[in-house]
Amino acid sequence: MIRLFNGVIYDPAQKIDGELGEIWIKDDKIVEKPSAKKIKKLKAAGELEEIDLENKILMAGGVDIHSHIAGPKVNSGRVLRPEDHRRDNIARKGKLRSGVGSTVPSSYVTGYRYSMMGYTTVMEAAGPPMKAKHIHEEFNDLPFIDKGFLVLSGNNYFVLKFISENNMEALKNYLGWLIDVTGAYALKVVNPAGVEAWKEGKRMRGIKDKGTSFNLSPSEIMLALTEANDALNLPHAVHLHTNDLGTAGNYKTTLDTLELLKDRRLHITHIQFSSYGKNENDRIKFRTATDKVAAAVNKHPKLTVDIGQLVFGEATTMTADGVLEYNLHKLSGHKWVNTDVEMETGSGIVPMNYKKKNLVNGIQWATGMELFLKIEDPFKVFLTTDHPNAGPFTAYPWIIKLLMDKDYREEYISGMHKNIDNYTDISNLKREYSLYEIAAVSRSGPAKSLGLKNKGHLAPGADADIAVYKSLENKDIADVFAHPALVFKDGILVVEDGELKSDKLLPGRTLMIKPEYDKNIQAEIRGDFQKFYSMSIDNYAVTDNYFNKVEVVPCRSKA
Amino acid sequence: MQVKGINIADTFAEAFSMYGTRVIVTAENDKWAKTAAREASGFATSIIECGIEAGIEKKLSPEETIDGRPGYSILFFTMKKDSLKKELRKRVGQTIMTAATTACFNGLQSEEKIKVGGDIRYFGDGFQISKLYADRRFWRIPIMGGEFLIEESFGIQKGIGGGNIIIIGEDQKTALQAAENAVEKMREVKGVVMPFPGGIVSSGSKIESKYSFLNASTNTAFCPTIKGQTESKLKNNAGAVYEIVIDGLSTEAVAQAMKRGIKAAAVPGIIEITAGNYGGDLGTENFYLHEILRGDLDE
Amino acid sequence: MSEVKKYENITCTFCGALCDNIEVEVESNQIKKIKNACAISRKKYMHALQDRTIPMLNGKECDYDEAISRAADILKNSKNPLIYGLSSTTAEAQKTAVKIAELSGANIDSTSSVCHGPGTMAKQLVGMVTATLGEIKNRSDLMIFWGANPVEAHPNHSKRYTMLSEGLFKKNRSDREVIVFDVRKTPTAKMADQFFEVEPGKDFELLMALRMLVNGKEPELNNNQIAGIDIEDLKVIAEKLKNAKYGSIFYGMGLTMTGAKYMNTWAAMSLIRDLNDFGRFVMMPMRGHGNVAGSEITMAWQTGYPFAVNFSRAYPRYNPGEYTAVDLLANREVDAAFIIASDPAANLPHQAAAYLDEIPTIVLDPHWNLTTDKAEVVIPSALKGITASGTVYRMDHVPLHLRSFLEDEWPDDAEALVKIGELIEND
Amino acid sequence: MLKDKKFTLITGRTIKQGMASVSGKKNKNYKNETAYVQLSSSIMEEYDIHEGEKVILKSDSGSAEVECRSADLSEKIVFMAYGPTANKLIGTDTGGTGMPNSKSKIVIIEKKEGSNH
Amino acid sequence: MSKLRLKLKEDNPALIKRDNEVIGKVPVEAENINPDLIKDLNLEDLKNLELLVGKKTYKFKDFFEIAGEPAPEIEIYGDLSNFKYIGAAMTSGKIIVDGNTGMHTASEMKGGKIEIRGNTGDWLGAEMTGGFIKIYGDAGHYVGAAFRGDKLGMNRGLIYIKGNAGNFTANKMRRGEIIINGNCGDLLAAQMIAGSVYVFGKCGSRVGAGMKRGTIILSDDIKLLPTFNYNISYNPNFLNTAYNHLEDDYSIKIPDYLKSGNYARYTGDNTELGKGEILIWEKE
Repeated sequence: MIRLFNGVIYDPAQKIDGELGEIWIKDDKIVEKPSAKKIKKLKAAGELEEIDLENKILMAGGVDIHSHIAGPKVNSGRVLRPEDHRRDNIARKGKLRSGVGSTVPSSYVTGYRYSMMGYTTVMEAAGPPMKAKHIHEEFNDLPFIDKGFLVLSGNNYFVLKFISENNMEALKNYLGWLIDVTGAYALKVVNPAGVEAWKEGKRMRGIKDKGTSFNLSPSEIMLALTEANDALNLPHAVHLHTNDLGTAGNYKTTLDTLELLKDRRLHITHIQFSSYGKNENDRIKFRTATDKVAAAVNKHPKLTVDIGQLVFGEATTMTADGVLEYNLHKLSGHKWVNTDVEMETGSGIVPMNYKKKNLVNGIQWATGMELFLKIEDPFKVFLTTDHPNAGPFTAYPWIIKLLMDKDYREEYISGMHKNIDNYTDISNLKREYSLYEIAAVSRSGPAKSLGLKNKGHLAPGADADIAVYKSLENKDIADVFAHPALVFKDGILVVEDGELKSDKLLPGRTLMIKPEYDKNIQAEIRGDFQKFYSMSIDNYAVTDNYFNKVEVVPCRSKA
Repeated sequence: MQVKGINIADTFAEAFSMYGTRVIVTAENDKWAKTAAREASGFATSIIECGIEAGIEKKLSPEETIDGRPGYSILFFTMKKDSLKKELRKRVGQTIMTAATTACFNGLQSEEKIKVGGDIRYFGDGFQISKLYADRRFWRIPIMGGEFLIEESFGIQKGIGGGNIIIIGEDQKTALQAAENAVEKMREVKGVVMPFPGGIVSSGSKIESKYSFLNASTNTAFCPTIKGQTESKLKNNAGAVYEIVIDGLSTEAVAQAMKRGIKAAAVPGIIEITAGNYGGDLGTENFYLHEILRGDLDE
Repeated sequence: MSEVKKYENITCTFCGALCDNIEVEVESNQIKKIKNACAISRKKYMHALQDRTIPMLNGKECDYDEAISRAADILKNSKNPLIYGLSSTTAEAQKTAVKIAELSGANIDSTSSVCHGPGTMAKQLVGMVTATLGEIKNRSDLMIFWGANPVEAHPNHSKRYTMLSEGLFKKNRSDREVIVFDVRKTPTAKMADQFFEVEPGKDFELLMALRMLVNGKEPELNNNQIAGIDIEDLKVIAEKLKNAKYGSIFYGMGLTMTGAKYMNTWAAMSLIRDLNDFGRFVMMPMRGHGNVAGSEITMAWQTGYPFAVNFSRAYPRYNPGEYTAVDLLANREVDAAFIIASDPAANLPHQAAAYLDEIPTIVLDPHWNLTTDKAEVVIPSALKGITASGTVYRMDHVPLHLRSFLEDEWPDDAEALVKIGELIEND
Repeated sequence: MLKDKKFTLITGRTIKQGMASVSGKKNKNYKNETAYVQLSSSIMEEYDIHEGEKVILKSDSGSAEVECRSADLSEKIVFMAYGPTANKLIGTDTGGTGMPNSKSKIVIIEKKEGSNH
Repeated sequence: MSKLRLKLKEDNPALIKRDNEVIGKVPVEAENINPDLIKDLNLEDLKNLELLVGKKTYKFKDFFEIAGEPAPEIEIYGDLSNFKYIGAAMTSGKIIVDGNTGMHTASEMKGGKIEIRGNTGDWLGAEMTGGFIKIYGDAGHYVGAAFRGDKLGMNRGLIYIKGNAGNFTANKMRRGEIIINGNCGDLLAAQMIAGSVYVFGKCGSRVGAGMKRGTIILSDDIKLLPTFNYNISYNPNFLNTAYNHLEDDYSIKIPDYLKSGNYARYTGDNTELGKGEILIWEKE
């Protein structure tokens, strides 16, 4: 057993706000403090390791609800950008495999760098079902973190077919089957109807119009999917990438979506990209529209969001929203990858460089910051950069500093475009996040939203995924969060003094769910599948050989 | 003090600190280089009405220019950096770029630079091409006659404007000949130009006027035809007075030019050689004629 | 006496089309019947169990473990080894090969560098617009084959995925227009609506001229022709390209190996990119070997780079032309070679392959081939998709799981590689 | 002179080469299927080559003896199936790209000494 | 001025031998041959400077006979054609190699001078940002180019090659000057962004493919891509300036015939920005 004592504990899940205390670890779990007798026995047997944290900050391991870390699109981004890796090399060290970093790191390095920030659980944000085996293959080479993937299901042929036939039962069963056979964790919906429209060479606007050969509006699709998601009792809500993402004036679409789904469980991801106002007559069309969006978020009872905070510097945008990437390519002239995935989804990739002095980039940055500061409940808003879209996840410590230190934020804004205040109100926001709130947005909140009962907190029964940070006194906040004093994964010390220990390459778990559904659905879709897919349905499922270390997370108990 | 028997007044020329630059204009042949240089330095006698002062410094052989063609160096002066840039841009754009076969280069290596070609390039309407050779950037601007090549930036430095000598002769012919002699010698000095027509000022001026709407007027004290009507600095036998105004890139160059000018102007028939000043309070630099001639500065 | 077993939806690993609808009947650990396979595939299955390698050291039979341990020694003791091949093995083996490369400070390269690697290099310049094969089957109204001859190289491709397939929106051959560009009238060209004979090595000029026309500009002409095709024809082609609702181009080594090499593909990718301003248009490399796509995929997630990777600094570096097999061998820069599931002696330029005779060479392959003749160490292995399972990636990067349906005497590639890796790592 | 006429050697797949390559690389059939050259019939006529006759192909990287077969080809190119014979003619210079000139090698055709058809 | 002299030992750890016969050479990574690093070392440290031979590490003393003393000027003797990265990223000082060098010579160079009195490999001066490279013999492919996937190649500085250069010379070049006295391979200045390239010998195919801006000056006629337009035959005055600058600042001999007569001006690549130019000297 391990006893971590003299830690200043921040555990919002248990409402512990900076209390000095201790936690006990047995194997890979946090446990109750043993009896005095037991402790004595452990000590005598030399089976108790006691670590004095000397008033350091003690938090659960970080949980990232949305990040692109594995699978075909990420890997295509790696191949696309040798220039992204060339100057960021990580040599083999001990048992640690080599790799490359920067915005699209190799799989091992992705694991290392999350772990080295004290993160222990990450959700791959978008997986095409047909290529799910690839994601799981990469997961097995993605060490130190637990991960799952969100399966793309908003533009899927069978989804659209069953919705247009108003066959909710088939829809539910199909989605259950899809999650089951692909080893997914939750449903991801990207620009519903819009992805199919892009494949058909059409464009959509808003959520009301029907525009594809399936004759469905985004609204109809979202209503059906959120309903099915609840019917399946999935632990996480529908994870939605809104329509019209990235365009000026899209806050209206976002508000329409929130109104449409006002009583549904919902997670809106990288909401920063969905909260832009529009200046019709200005050369700069963009402005922030965070007042309205934050108000709607604050009001919605079953909603969580993550930000997708923009980070200045190199990024690699990648999303299933193919038309968005086409637009980014036209705008930037940068290289562009698009992959349409039959019957299901698509994707696009465009490298970007966000510039601090660029006004539009500055407005995007401010949009994220404002949402962080205007959304009141830290259990509703989560820290992400939509890695590597708005920037790499390695910027989290810097974002934490921006949130916690108003003076630093103001100083930072003063180095941005001189007209930034005409388009944003970030300069007027004085709120500073506390460590308690940081713990909520980076751990407890996302874990709760994902329905991960063992994650994001330090109560007995939780996974022994733990991060210990140096106390903030006289230290740079970003530096503290970038270099944890200690990180435990599954109760094993993996990071010490900001450095990964090189004596083991600890595999993380693959998180998945097994919802209940009628297995006859496979026979029901077989005909169309065999005709219109290019592979056999019998070869579609991700078989057990792809799973190395799996944890099946229970679905919600039936209401 | 006397030079070759000619009296040199014990006074000083009062001059001002100005910003100056050297522009090299080249062309296919001397004819077009000269035409461009003259146009560029024309109507640039005094900043008061012309906005800039300029003159041709030197004719350059093809061996002396960066593009191996005949050329001229021209010096330009204004009081402020901003106006130098503005006025130069106008002149280069209107008189050099428009002149057939020309190109235009910086002729002054200095720390401080103003962008000239860098602004004129936009005339190319997007078809301009930049070339960078050993840290010097040039712009190629397509024009009807072919291509106009101009350097992006021109070196500027603090210089002197308004050094002068005044030559008082017994008659117009003698005074003018003396002045011409002076100008010819002064032109041998590197780094100076005499911006007035032919290097000579026929109508000198004083500050103030009887008319409230004017702030300068004819230099009554040196006008020979009214010496009986007004307070005059001229002796009775004075028949004509010519002034030579000197702008230079350095104090030394201006002094050197004044010295050569005085010596060359000291010919029989000259009554006195003096200099103009405002009492010494306005200018930044006072060139005492006796000091210059004593060789305190050089020679 | 022995029971006949039937397997359905088996994946053939011969070419990058990875048909996964093969039916096999097995009796007494022998393949008795094959359905749905193309002519090549049929031969492959029927011959699979013949000409099998055995462990060899310097031309003499040895123990399997002896061969494995000698292989590990060679890699350990060399200064600059080359690991090459990989396109006909599983992702599991490819992954492990990368690990061995890392452990032994090797150069690792796949046959990609001499087939579709140039397309990947072009992608790194301009990006790529592509789709899975089913998407093309379902939607494509204009199909172009450029320097590609699937009828001979991917015999079932047209039936399963393109011209002759049944799709969601496009039902049959008459729903699609097919154009072939090639230097010779291939069997594929004979199936097309139109064939254009391209002057050899002039694909680049042709593609660039099409880019001009598509964007409303006139290319400069000498004799009213570009690459041997009349400008008036080209104008018609450009209009067709612009009017396609969902066009597709399949390109082969007729594009990647000729003239401007990867810049050919760059030009094609740029054209396809431009065409998405009018309708939708996608492209697809006609990947040759069964899992050559997988070799790029696995290498990329582990190292960040698709092929031509060097590990002498214990971290990956990438540079085709420097760390590619032909260059390393021809320039005599490597002092040992490990050939995995490939036959460079047959497939690489003669002088490059000949160097394998001079340095210690290890071959891991289930069958004898021309390279095994050059090997100091021969390691046998199981047959991918027949006696060994594993993952393969189709030309459109769709992963497929191979199921084994026969027994084998030898472990598979992945297992052999894991053993070698352990010997090096635990040294 | 005829011998100086230059052709672009195109190497590529044929279905028979494919079938042979999976039926044992050491079998004679594989060798046969990769050791012939296809020429346009007009070139055959010009060179006075008969179907099945053996000629020498030469490039600046090597030479190979191959059997001739006529085919529907342009007069600028000759075609060989991928394989060890064709690779005797392909050079190792990749021009910095890693890819040899497998489809753009310039070759000349020489009749075999004393060949007698 | 003091100098450091290095002489390559004939028998060295990079040789690949079979039955005592040299059959090949393992590449040596020699980025430590850099005046910035060497000038301040003492002799002992210099002897122990590392050279990577394949995956194994050796020392300077294993490869070189050392004479003189550590100094900003380094002279090297021997055939270093398997030595990569000589002078890479150097900012000052001078390297003279009396012999050949390998790939990446002076890549990412920032300043100083390097002179190779023999041939050099691929990627010479790739992504350099300053300095002067002079090659007496031939260079390989990708002279002054951008590395794989990168946006910008050479960005300032000057490369002068007295012999020939390979393919992709000036690939994605952004600024600076490349002068090739001999012939040049294919795809000269492909995807060039700006800068100047001069070829006084013959040129391979597809010059300027995909170029955006920049100037290519050729003394010999070429077959242009269909994506270039003819503009004019003229004598561009700026070339006088350019040639004088090359002769005066770098002592580069410009063939006299190029200094007069007309050049045909082509612009393109019209599939890209179309603002690049190819100037081809016209024989009478």
